[in-house]
Amino acid sequence: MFNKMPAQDYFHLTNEPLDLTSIARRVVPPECGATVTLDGYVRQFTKDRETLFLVYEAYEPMALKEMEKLIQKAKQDFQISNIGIVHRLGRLEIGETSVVISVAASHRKAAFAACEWLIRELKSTVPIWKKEVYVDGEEWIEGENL
Amino acid sequence: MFNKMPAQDYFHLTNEPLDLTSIARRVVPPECGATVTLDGYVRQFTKDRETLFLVYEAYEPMALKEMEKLIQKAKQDFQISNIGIVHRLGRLEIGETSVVISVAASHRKAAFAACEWLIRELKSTVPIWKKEVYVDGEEWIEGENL
Amino acid sequence: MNMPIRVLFFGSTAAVTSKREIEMDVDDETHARTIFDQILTEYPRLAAHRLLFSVNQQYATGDEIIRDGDELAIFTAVSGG
Amino acid sequence: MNMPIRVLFFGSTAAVTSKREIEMDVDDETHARTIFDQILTEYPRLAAHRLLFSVNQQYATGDEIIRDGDELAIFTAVSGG
Repeated sequence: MFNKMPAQDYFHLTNEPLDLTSIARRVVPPECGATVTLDGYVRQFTKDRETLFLVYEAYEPMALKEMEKLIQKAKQDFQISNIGIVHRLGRLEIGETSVVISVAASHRKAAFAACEWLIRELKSTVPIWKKEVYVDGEEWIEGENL
Repeated sequence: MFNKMPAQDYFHLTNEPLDLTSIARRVVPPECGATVTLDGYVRQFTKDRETLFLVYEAYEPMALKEMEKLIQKAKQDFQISNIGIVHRLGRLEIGETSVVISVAASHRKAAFAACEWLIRELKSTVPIWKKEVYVDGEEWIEGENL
Repeated sequence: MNMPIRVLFFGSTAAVTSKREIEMDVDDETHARTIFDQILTEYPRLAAHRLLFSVNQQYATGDEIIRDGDELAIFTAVSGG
Repeated sequence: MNMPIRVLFFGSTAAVTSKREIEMDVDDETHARTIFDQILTEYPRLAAHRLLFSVNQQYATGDEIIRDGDELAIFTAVSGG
């Protein structure tokens, strides 16, 4: 069922666990038929090296501004209704969700294209960094992981 | 966090409400980094005509066979790890989720492409039908809605 | 030699025929096409719809040879999703 | 005329400088580039990284004229998602 709140764009940084369903549902206006959601999470293995946990850090006010720009640009370039972007910060365990991007649209083709564009742009422009903590050390990752 | 159960493909028909999060999470193996989820739901308006509710009916055993074929074909054609497809049947209220397709992959590009292919194929090959119930009548929809 | 088969209807085709399922006796080694044609003759309003056919839960071409106990179905273009 | 500005570090650049933030007094009407160069001189290990720069929470080209109270930042290529 729809939320009582009107569907709208939103973007958010949080230290709390992310819930896919509630994020995907906040963007749905009554005229839409489909939402495409990208859900990124902590891998256990990166090139055979085992990750114990991750730490995400953001330049928070700038990250929010960049997220807002992405939403504006996506709504200009794709025929979509609403976008939700939430990125988690702080320590994340293996398998936990780090980012959720939901795009609601009347036509699912536009939702797929916009969601794919949004995650690619987020990974290259939004000032958030990931530190991988391994059994034998840790490193801040610089640049997008492929 | 990952479920205790090993991640795997699955496909399912149910009269119960669908939960995006639990469906998206069942397909995630430890080597993956992203899941793309398509979430279809009941529109309130179709071409200005107001829908009161929907009824979905399936030729259940054949629908499950067709869903299984789609999963096999997608795993052959796209570099993805696991797929989950769940379709709801029976009466659905406005805004309720009718179908969820989740695709987990190491590379998100393949997950987007496979998810988009799966929903298109599901809408043209899996024997499930939708009845729209309006204030002033009802009709079985024949063929894919665009 | 006659043998019993079942033909199922769903959605629109169930509404048009007012039936969910019928049993028929057909000759052994009949083509699916013959049986489907016979049903279309019996329920001419079906012809107004975009129909699909299946035999034993697989999409059918009509060339299938029908055997004892086979499950056929006639339904309209699907609209799930 | 001197004026105070802040420069922030995150992730790798905070690790390299062992600082999250520094305050500097700079001449009025200084270009952002001059300030960033000065910090790179002070922390030469930063140069080993793929650096990005911002002024007032916008990506910077270096041509920006820095004014009293501006917030600059130096960080590495982002890795969110």
